[in-house]
Amino acid sequence: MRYSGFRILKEGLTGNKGWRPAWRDPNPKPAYDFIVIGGGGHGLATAYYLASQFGQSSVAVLEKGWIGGGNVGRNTTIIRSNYLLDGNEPFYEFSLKLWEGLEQDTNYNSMVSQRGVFNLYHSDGQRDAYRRRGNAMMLHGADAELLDAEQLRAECPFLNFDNARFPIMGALVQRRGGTVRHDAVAWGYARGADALGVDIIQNCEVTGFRIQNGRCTGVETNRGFIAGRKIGSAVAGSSSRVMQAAGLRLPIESHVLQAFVSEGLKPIIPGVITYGGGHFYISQSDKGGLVFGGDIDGYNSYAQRGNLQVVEDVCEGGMSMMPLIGRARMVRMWGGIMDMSMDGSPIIDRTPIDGLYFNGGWCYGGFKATPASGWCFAHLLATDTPHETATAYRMDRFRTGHMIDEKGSGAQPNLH
Amino acid sequence: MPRLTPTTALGGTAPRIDEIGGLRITEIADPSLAALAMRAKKNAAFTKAAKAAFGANLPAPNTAAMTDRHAVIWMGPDQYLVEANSADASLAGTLADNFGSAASITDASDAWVRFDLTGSDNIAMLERLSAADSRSMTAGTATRTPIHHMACLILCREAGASFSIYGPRSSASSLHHALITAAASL
Amino acid sequence: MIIPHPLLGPRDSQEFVYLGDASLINRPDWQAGDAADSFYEYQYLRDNPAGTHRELWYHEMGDRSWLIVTRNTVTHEIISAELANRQTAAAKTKSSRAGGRK
Amino acid sequence: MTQVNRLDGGLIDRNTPLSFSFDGRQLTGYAGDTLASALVANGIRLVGRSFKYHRPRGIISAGSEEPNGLVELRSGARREPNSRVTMTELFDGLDARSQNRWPSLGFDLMSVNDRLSSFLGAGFYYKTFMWPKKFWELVYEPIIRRAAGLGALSGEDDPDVYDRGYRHCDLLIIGAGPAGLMAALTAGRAGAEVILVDEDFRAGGRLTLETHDVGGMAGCDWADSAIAELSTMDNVRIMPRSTAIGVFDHGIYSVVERVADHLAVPQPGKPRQILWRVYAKRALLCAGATERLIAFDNNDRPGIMQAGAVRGFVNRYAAAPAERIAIFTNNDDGHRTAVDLAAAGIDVTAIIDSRDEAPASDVAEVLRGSVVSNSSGRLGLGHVTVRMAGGGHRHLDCGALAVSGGWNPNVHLTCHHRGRPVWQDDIAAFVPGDGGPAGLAVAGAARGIFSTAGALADGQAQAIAQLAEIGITAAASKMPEAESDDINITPMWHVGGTKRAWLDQQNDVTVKDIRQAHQENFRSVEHLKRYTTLGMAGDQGRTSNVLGLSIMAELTGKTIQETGTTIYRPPYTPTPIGVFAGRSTGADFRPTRLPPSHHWAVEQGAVFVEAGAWLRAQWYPREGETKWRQSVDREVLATRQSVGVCDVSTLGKIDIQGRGAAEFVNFVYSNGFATLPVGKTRYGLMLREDGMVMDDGTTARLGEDHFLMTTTTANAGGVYRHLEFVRQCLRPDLDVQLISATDSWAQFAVAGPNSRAVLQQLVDPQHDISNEAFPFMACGNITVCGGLPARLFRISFSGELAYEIAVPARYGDAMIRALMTAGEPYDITPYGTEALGVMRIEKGHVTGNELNGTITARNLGMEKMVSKKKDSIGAILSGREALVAEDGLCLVGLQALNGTDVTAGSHLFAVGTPVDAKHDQGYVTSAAYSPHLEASIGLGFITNGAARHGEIVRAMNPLQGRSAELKIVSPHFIDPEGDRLRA
Repeated sequence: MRYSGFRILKEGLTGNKGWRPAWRDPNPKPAYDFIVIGGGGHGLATAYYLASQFGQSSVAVLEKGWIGGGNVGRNTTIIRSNYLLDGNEPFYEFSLKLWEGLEQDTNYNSMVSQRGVFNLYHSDGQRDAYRRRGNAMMLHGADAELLDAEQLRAECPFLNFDNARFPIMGALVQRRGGTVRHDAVAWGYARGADALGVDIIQNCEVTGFRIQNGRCTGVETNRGFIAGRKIGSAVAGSSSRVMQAAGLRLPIESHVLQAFVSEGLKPIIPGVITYGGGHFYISQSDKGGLVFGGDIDGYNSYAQRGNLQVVEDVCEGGMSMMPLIGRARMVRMWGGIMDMSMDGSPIIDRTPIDGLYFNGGWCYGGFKATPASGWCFAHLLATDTPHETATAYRMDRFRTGHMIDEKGSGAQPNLH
Repeated sequence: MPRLTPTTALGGTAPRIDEIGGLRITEIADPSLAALAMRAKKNAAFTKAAKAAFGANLPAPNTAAMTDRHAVIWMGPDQYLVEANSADASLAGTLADNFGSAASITDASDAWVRFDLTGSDNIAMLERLSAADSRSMTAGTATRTPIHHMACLILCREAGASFSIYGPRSSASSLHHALITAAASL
Repeated sequence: MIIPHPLLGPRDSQEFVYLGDASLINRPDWQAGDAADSFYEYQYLRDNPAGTHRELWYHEMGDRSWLIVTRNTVTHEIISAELANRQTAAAKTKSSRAGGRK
Repeated sequence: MTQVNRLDGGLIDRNTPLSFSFDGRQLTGYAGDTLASALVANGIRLVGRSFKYHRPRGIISAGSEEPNGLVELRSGARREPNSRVTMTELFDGLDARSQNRWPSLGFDLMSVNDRLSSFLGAGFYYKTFMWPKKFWELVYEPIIRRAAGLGALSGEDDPDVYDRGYRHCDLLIIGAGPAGLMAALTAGRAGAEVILVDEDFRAGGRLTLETHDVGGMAGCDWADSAIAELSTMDNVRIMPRSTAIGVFDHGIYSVVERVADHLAVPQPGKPRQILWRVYAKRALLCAGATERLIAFDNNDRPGIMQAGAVRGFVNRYAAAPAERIAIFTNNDDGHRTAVDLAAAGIDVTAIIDSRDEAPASDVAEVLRGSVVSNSSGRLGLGHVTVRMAGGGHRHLDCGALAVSGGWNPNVHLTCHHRGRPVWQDDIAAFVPGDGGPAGLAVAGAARGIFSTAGALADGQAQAIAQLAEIGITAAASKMPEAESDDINITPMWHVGGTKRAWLDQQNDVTVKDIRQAHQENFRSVEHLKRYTTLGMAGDQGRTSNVLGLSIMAELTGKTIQETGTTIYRPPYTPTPIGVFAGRSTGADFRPTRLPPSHHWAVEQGAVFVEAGAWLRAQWYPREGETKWRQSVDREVLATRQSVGVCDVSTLGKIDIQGRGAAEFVNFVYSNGFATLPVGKTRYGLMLREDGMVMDDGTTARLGEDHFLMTTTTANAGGVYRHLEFVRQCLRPDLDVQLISATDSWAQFAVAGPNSRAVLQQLVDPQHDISNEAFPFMACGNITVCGGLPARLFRISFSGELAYEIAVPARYGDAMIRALMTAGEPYDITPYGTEALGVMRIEKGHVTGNELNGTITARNLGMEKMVSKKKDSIGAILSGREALVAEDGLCLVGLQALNGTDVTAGSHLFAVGTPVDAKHDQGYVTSAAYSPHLEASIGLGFITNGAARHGEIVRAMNPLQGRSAELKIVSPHFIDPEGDRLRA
């Protein structure tokens, strides 16, 4: 069923009786060519591109709960490609380009809104670092602008220019950055993949791998064994748990990242704004809620909830950056499990086990990566070679010293 | 050659005193302090020297040993902050003599700013500043705790009535601001 | 969270700085033949369990102790907290008795 | 001025009339009113518009769950959008306006959406607005955004302040209804430290809204007497106007106290609200229950309310929602409303009871087995249609409909750790399940014990049980007598119909939306919520979720328990962002550290810069200097030509003592320190274990067992933590003691050819600081100005002959003045961080710009400083293949040619190569104008840089449309041989 304004009109006039399920709920088949573990954004995107770009029809997505229930459904919806390092920037720019055509591609309005991403700077040193980053972005073909304080004030007059502990001196801006309706990304990919014959199997938890002679031949699940020619894990947040079943230890820790939303308010914030003097970023959803967040809590956690001190820290940053939000009321805080890698960058690679592939370590940048992650993982699964924009995301890079450390924080995941 | 005149941590020549509501916040101009740390495997000598120097046993965690001449404050495992009750520029030197090779001594007189807090509302004020349970503190309770992101020390001198707040000397102005703001917000 | 400090009693975790897995106290032998591998594993690979986790917390705003806290990463329940240096010293004695690490 | 619906009685103070305005209408209420009750008393039913369809909205509750009665409160910078009228205490001069309507509440053009509702069902926006591609940002989204949102922020900075507070207790009791009060009495009498919080301004919970007796007196009087007794106990703290909004790990509760929301403006200096962090050994949730509505066609008309709220307005506030009120119920509680209304003289039209076995009523006709199937009326209820038991319909005239669909225990806080509630059939509601937060028990209606007697007894029993767990014995006391009626519910979720029946009135989610979600396979509760927005309103579904779940359960053929719930998250009620920030905002966001010369620098008119936590002098402008470069150039030249002075107290200083101090320092630095002689200082390079440079600085050996390490200003805290990690976790075998000495010392760099001459005037004569006696890198304890203990270091960041002199911090102010006086003959010049930066670039010293966490010693050209002969942090991993590659980045000096400038953040390219990422060879880290060389210079990293001195490269800065031609040179622009240092 193709979605369109005409379809809405037609259904509306006939009692909305004709809407079909956005995806089927099939029972698992005994075997597939490709099994993608994890029905989150990355897993669903992987399946979608396996089908749409690599012509694969025997594909299953196994989801232990409900699709889109992981980080794709609990993030702050930001997309951008404002990265510094060669290992990252082409990948995220590829992703941004895919976002720009996603809705037409999947026939699903995920409200890709390129309202701009502003990263504030507060010192000469920060400005110099942003200049280096902005230049790197442009050298990779992305867009970037460096605003001084007066230029920034013209666009965001509500920022605290006059009484800040760390003065707001300007911003690095990416106009093509913005936000996307997060749940719709999962649903759009799921619907698109389903239409191309992918089996999306919910409430199907992988409990183990069948590995024979160094080769993975399938997965054990709570719904029985399912054989697969190639098996890819895309379960960020649970990567260590799942891969442990295959006997692998990862350069990853799981941490909680909290996010917050206010009641619906009339439009007041233009794009995405990130504070450089503390831990705070904010945007306003189309529904009017202020969506904001800050840093991870900082301790290993699988709890999907955080603690008060980070809530306070985030709001301190917010009030310091833009005191006009003081009387806006927060209605909800929540947490997601982040796959924090040892250099802050992801892994899309084969594992030492034949037939088993890994996609994870997204830290808290996974949402914006969804399309490219899916595409590149599909590329790897289908061709056994990395996509040209994801060649640096090797699992062995820590052994060889090829870290991709945007922040320069070193091997401490909670600092990335 | 000029003689140098000290300033207080707040930068004045005389200590600052604020009276707000039922509270009195007094900057202590020139505390005499020394950091005292036991050297490894010197427990016996250290304990003995402490007894001789202070006339009291070393304090347990969360407490200070209060004597006529000193307050010996537990700061960390085998680490103490010694406060002389009256100005004593030679405190660190004297302790070094007393403890010999049993301890590492560092003059800490200039590491801290100290504010004394007296009055009826001090519990109400402290509970706006610190997570420490000031309501249950007895004389000689000493707790290191953050106040407005500053690493501070609260020493109870008289339960519910008299407290000293130590903070990093370079942050004296911010700490003072936090104290008088809290006092005014009660 | 509240960390049950072995010396100071319950203290708000806000006073602490978190480092990570307590295995970081087991620094490999720099002279061993496989030092490059063992340092790589020491520095980069983690068990990252969903469940009981031994981890390092530093009492930055308190007594500057490093603690090893045993905590459940799913429920956040804390099972124990000990001074890290006692643990380290004990581990070192043990490993030297066992003839050192390989 | 007439309060048309005001009755006699109630808990309001008729001696204190209060005037207020709503949408510009001047109205009057009384002290003790909420804005909701005052509006009801004034006969105002229409208070807002819904989110999507802009349907007229009226108040449905009397409590914090209110989804509809949202207004913009106050004006100017204090405007508060989405304020719940039920939680707003009336004060004199209160100004409220309806929101989300244009041009007026009564005539809202956006209500055209309501006519188009067939096309605006669940998730319609996911299916359209995709063509043409550009139109989303240009056309569709701006329209949607303008239409969305409810109230508007003022756009001005919040003028109020917020506080934080911390309290400890044995037992935190959340809710001062019958269960909470009885628990507090029990625990208080036992001597436990008790904190009792309640979101209302008057204690009693439902008792304030009911008429039945407790202990032989009116329920509200019993509540007052309980509060009176509790107020005499030092161990009990009562916090009215305080909402427990969240449960965090290990017994940490956040409680928001609304200190001044019942005043027009907070008192000067005092907070509007306080965020209390309560550390509770045990807690008892006595949060009561929320009445739910029943879905039927057009059940969202203003005037259709919770039955308990209707009688609450009548009983507590003497405010009648209407003259004629019908009741629609599926349980006995609805009948209680009828009794109270009749007692207040209100005409109860009928009791429509869906149960065939409904009890009789003395006060009104009971329509058994009947349901309300529709409503009508413009902008408010006029009639309801009743579908009678035997078929057929009846139309009833009524201005309000009191609906009781049963009660949902307020389990929310028990779910804050992701515990799930469980379904209890006899009350047809979710009650707390296992997996709630440790230490949190539940009592009374919050766990489904709805009668007053039951709640009182449970409050006591739970308090005793909780205290027993922490070793406090509390005695049971005689229970006051109270009603103990069952509610006898027969579930009835929705009345079938052909129109829309509302579930979530704020977000406009109807039964049809649930059906459509089911049809499109959004069947999991989380999909349902996200697709339809059910339960995503400000009440987090308190008034809507169970209804929605029951309908999904019907559609899927599952039970409600199997269908499950979404997760309640903090905060329990919407909470201003400001209160979470407390006082840590604006200039007080973080504390400021001031170096010892700060006050003196202020006198000099210095310009200051934030350097991490510190505020440092950036430069010292002199009269006639209009551009910063003039000042900085002058400061640099003066220092290089004669002498300059700079406060460097901000550098981290760590005192390291012990028999193992030398081995310790040798372990944490990559270069050797074991052999450093006493009285000498050495540059140290500190690596992280991954081989990257962590920090650098000079470390002095003051004694055999005594070192003083300096760190960069930015890394002082991190390095200290690292050293403690090494001391306690890696090398507990060493005898080492650490203490931070950063704040203890005022330290000044005195630099330039005349620095010795200046210092010699201050250093006591017994200390020889001549070049011979005190050569480059010497250090020592000395005295100055007649016996003041000081430390002197012969170290130089500027590249000149230089010293750093340290005195106890309290003498810092005097010392800078003494230095300035002593330096007068040499025209001594104070310099700030900018000149410091220029001189360190000229000398090729690296700082945070270069040490960005991805740089190895090898990148700095210092690979020889990573000793392979000893064990040190970072040595092993710095040898990984990618980190020792021949074509790695290498620190170089850069000098601009042809009138161009070096710009930090530019990328470096070989001449003749394309400007793209593939040919990127490095980047500029630091740049400065060197007045000494009269050239724009900088530092940077470029591949294979050491071998490229002399090569000309291009520095590209496309971000700002600039490029430059740079010559690669040695990073040591000044005195590469170090002759000046040693002069």
